[in-house]
Amino acid sequence: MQDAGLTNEEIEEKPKLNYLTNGSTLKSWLLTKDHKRIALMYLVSVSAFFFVGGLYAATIRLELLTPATDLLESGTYNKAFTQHGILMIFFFLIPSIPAILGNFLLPIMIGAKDLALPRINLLSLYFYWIGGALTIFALLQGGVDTGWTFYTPYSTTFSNTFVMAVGLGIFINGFSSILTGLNFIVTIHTMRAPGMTWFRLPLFVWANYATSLVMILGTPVVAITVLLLAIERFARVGIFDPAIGGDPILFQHLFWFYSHPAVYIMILPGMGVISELISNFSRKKIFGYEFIAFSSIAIAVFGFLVWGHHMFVSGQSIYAGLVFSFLTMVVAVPSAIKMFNWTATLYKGSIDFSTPMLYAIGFLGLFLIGGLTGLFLGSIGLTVHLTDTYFVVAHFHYVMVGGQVIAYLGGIHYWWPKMTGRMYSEFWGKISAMLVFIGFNLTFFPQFILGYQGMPRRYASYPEELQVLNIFSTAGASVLGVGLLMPVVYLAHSLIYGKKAGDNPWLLPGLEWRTASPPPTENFEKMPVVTWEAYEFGEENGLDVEEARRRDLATVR
Amino acid sequence: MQTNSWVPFFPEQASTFAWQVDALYFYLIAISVAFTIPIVAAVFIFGLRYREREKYATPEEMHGSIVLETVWSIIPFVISMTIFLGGAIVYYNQYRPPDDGMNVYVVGKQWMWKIQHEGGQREINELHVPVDTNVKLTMTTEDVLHDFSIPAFRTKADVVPGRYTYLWFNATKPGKYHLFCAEYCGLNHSGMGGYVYVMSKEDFAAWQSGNVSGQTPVEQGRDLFENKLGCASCHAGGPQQRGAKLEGIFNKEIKLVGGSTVVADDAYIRESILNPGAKIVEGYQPIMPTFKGQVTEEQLVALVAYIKSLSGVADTGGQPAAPAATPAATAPANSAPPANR
Amino acid sequence: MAEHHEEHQHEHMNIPKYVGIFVILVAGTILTYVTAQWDLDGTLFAGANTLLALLIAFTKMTFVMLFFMHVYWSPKLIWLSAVASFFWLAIMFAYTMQDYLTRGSGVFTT
Amino acid sequence: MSAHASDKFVYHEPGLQHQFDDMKQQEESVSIGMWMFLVQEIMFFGGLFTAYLVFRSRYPLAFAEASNHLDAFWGGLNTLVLIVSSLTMALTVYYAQRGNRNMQVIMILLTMFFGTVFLGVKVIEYTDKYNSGLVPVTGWNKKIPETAGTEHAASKDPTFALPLIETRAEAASAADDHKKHPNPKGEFQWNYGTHVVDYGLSKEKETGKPYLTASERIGYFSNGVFDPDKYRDKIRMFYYIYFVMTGLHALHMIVGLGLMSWLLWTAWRGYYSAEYYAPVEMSGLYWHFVDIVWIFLFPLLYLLGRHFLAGH
Ligand code: HEA
Ligand code: HEA
Ligand code: HEC
Ligand code: CUA
Ligand SMILES: [Cu+2]
Repeated sequence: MQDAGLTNEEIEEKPKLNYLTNGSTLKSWLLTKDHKRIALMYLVSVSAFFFVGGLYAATIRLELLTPATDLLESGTYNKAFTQHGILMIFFFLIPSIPAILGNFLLPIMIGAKDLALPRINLLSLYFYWIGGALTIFALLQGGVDTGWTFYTPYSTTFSNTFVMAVGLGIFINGFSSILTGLNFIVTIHTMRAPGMTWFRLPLFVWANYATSLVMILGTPVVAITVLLLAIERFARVGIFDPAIGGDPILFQHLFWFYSHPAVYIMILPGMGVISELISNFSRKKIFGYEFIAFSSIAIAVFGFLVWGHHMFVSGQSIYAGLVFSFLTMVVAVPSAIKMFNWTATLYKGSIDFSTPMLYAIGFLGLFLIGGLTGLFLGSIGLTVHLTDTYFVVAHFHYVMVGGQVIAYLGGIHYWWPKMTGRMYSEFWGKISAMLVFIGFNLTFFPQFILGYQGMPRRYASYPEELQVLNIFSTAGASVLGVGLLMPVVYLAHSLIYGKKAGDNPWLLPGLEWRTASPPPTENFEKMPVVTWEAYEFGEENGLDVEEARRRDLATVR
Repeated sequence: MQTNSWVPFFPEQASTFAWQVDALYFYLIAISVAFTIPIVAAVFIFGLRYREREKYATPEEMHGSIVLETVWSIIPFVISMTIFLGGAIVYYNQYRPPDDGMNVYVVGKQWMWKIQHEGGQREINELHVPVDTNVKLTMTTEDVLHDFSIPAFRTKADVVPGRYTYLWFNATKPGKYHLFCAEYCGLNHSGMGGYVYVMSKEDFAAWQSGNVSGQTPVEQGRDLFENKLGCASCHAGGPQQRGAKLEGIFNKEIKLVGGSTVVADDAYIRESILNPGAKIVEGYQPIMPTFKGQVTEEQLVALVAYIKSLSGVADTGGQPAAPAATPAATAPANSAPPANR
Repeated sequence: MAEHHEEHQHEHMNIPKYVGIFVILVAGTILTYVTAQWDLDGTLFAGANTLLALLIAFTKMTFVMLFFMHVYWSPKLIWLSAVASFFWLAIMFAYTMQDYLTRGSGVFTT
Repeated sequence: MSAHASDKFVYHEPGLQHQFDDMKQQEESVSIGMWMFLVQEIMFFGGLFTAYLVFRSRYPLAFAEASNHLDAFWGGLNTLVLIVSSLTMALTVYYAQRGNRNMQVIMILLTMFFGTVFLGVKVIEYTDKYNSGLVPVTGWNKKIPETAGTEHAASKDPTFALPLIETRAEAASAADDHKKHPNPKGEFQWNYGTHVVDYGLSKEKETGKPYLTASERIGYFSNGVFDPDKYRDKIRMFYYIYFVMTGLHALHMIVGLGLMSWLLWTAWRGYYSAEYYAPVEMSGLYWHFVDIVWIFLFPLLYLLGRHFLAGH
């Protein structure tokens, strides 16, 4: 099914129906059961949320340019970071890679016609939309100011904002996440093509499997927790209210029981993408496949044992703090294994520094810093000083933006030709990758220093001596903003003017590269039978190198 | 956060366990560097050395190595255990309160710290302590979670409604250090802070004895307003407050219910306190109780002085209050005059 | 993909067996009720009543899961997910309680 | 479902969806999917059980007291009702496996009947709580005007006198009691005295050893004196948890009944055969799960501290 050797014109000559052209009515999109269309609709909505969240980030940074509260009043500022956090986490980062790239690629990668439960998949998209709409509605009504963590009793009794509506939005959105996870697990268990054994699965699939475990085991807990929060707020009675003998810290336990594992929902898919990129762009089998696969599962499982590290100074028992600190150290080890394996994969490879690979390299550096500063925070004696300062803010932006967002961008670029059939501009891709990397570091590295100096997070105004570093940070954010806006432009541009990509522009062995770009609705012309290992670049994989070289000569110039 | 530290952008060490936390910090930085440099170097070197020479080349195959995998699982594990141990030891020191030492009681409240010493001295958003003395704080809050944080001492603890939490430190260096609220607590979270004054033992003794009458009228008024008379329960300035906003009203025209206006001068403020029903501000309910008979003349002077200071007007005897440039940030905390000793 | 499938599971269960399970469940309910009247907390140890009640409930649940829900004849994956979900519950209980049980004093209510 | 692609896949069994190769794959997928959903449900209720666990261990006596005023008769009856419905549900699957349409329909109807009985009993119980002022939300209880103390108002009061062994007398006296307690704003009421704590305190005196937990000592007492208001707060907390747990459970029952109605319709139309009965089986799994939740709720909510009543 390769189109190697075909020129643009030749490809044009034989218009086959693909998933994009197969039906063009609104209904054919809104009621589709095609995982690829659903993924595309996710792509559009998730990106929209990202840019709204990014706008909040921009206002946050502008306000912090000066120590006083001159751009925003503190009430407005509080809403800005709360809404930034909520939109970015629940409506952007958690669905980003699983719901877009996972949805699109997972069935193709394992050689299935669709996810096992396509209607559930569509339902999950609708949950996402309903939850999102409710949240946006609440934001338009006046927003919410509790911080994305909704700590009680501020959120139950004191805040005068739209906590219940947003809580309900997150509750509904939670079911979107649960259903996606459920679907992935079922699909990976039952829908693999003949010959696609567990240890031939691409690591992206393993990563999504691990992510799905967390989604199923964790998300319901946060759902019930925000529900309890909403009921308590509504009924003016409950279990979190210390005035009647309740315990505000129980809320934190329940919240972090989900929200710590959720940070692995936010990084595991990214790690999966990076495994794909590193291996494929070095044209080499990944180093220690099994270790990477199992470390994903280990992260997902052990991730459930460490939530108390967000509560070191919250008033939980000292003994519990020590236990959680210990386990936090343990959970760092699987990430370390991945780090080393990725680096080792580069050794003696044939490394192609295309745009996706630039992002992957960026990920290695940024996630390294983010993860290592996680160790700072996990070390209980040090966290007492660092918690609730900008050190934490910098840590989680390094792992979330430097990790998952970068991986997401890398993945989008990598699979863009598959999803749309068009190639984006490599030149602008590289420029924007550089801008993102530089802007990102300029924004968030100074925040580590600010944090160690003691600047508390969620502060609308801060002491004057801290201004210098904040100016750096804001400057960096504008570079970052520009870097992030550029892909929107050149990717959109490529949809119409982009070069036709061909089925396998990079000549890679994965199943997704063995069908048309864009793929047909049923994914494959005929059911594939897998006879090769993952990342098999040897003779066995049946890729024709000579053919591809000829194709390049014909199309590039 | 003071400037006289030995590394740029480094907070001052001013308590007995500051150096321990810093040592841990540098240990972790060392580990981070020790991992970052080889990894980044490897990525660079491999990147240059094995850069694609020929498109679609197929480099020779390589499989994982159990030995390597094991080694690089065990090394991080061992190192992370040292990090845990270091952290645990420091933490133990931070949270094991000493048996002796002076007790201070702290009550957090949206958005101020109310502090009471054993000797009865009260302070708001300020904490005066002697140097080289164990100080143990017993803390709680009237409303939401707060967090008492002193970066120069490298310590903090959440303050939880419905129970006491504790914090202790032993300050090593006289000076003035930031005090922050580090747990988000609503509107004025970033204004909920002040300073910790570490004084030599003699100065502290003097402060203790002299503090009783040491308040300026503005300070005294603020104390009345915020604590003794509870004006702040309605007038703290949040959006959900029942009472009118008092920042910046002095000498301004106030719209009253019924359409008339009045200029908010001393007399008006005084009348508002003694006979609040007389003139009702537009947009509010006539719920303010009268304080006639509850406040002495002296206190009235202080109250009026304080309310004027909220508009940036200095009054008799007080230091000039900070100009109220940004209304939202004019929590009393920010305009707190530094202690005179 | 799991080899085993419950295509022929109707050979495993018949109406008398179903009714038998049902009787066990009813008996369990009555037993729970009766034992709840005994003061085990006072005579044995604090929490003994609850422990017994939970043991019975657990047994009842096991019967429902194994036979009414056919877990007994189901593939390994189903066993695994049934067990795992309780394991995760246990994690949540245990790690939350380790805080509450070791927190010490300091609590008061206003 | 895209029609154009079907020509590549020769034969479609009825009920087979396009993404699957054969029925076996489809059934396996649906069954794993259902189980994953149940795992999710377990964690969902798990959050509530954690909350219950924490406060139950903090305020055991208040919880026992509160629980004693739930009616174990109705709770027990409902447990039995659910177990019967579980049996009929299991039999539904049994008959579906044998392609016996008539018995299938009958069993579904029976299941639905028992499900409805369960909900009916819940309505009775909730109404009782409403009348006795035990709903923890202010304003959601029966509003009893100040004049309720008079003969006339009391006789009109439709309080359910709960017919159960030990509690019966007490419920009756409680009903009398609360007639004397007007509740014009519909607030949470606690007019029943404090005998469980009294029991605990007497036990303490008797043995000289502490009986109350530290949290209880703080939670029920002000300055060393028993404070009924504070005690009432804990009881209110129990009722909050009770309503959230049983409310969510009832919601699941309602969803289950919806599922059953759909099953009834399809079974009636003869959709299921010995070859294809997965939807029946899956609905069964859901129904049994909801039953299991109740198996735990019954002892945890209704039966704790029963022995205080028995020994009383
Ligand atoms: C994608 C999201 C993500 C990820 C992956 C992580 C990963 C980690 N996080 Fe992070 N974290 C957040 C998102 C994330 N975090 C967020 C959002 C918050 C704040 C929430 C809020 O309060 O608003 C937070 C807060 C947070 C805290 C609480 C801070 C506080 O509020 O006081 C802690 C404390 O332990 C912590 C620790 C860790 C650790 C140990 C890891 C580990 O998993 C990291 C593992 C990786 C490595 C260790 C790097 C690679 C390893 C090597 C190169 C080898 C060397 C390793 C060793 C020697 C062990 N994080
Ligand atoms: C996925 C998660 C995610 C992502 C992607 C981001 C992205 C960014 N965040 Fe985010 N952030 C959080 C999650 C995330 N954040 C969370 C959870 C919190 C905690 C909230 C809480 O405390 O409750 C937080 C808090 C937080 C703070 C701390 C606020 C405080 O505590 O007071 C700051 C401050 O600098 C900040 C900045 C940024 C910046 C500059 C970006 C940038 O990366 C964003 C870049 C994107 C754009 C800029 C948008 C694209 C460009 C445009 C729309 C054009 C217009 C913009 C310009 C011209 C500049 N964030
Ligand atoms: C129960 C709430 C409440 C308390 C307590 C309270 N106030 Fe007020 N106050 C109000 C309300 C409501 C208004 C606006 C209506 C009015 O003018 O009476 C007001 C108005 C005022 C005004 C006029 C404001 C203007 O904008 O013109 C002043 C001055 C004032 N209060 C001072 C005080 C002082 C000083 C105290 C404490 C000694 C105090 N208040 C205590 C509720 C309160
Ligand atoms: Cu008080 Cu933040
Ligand atoms: Cu965490």
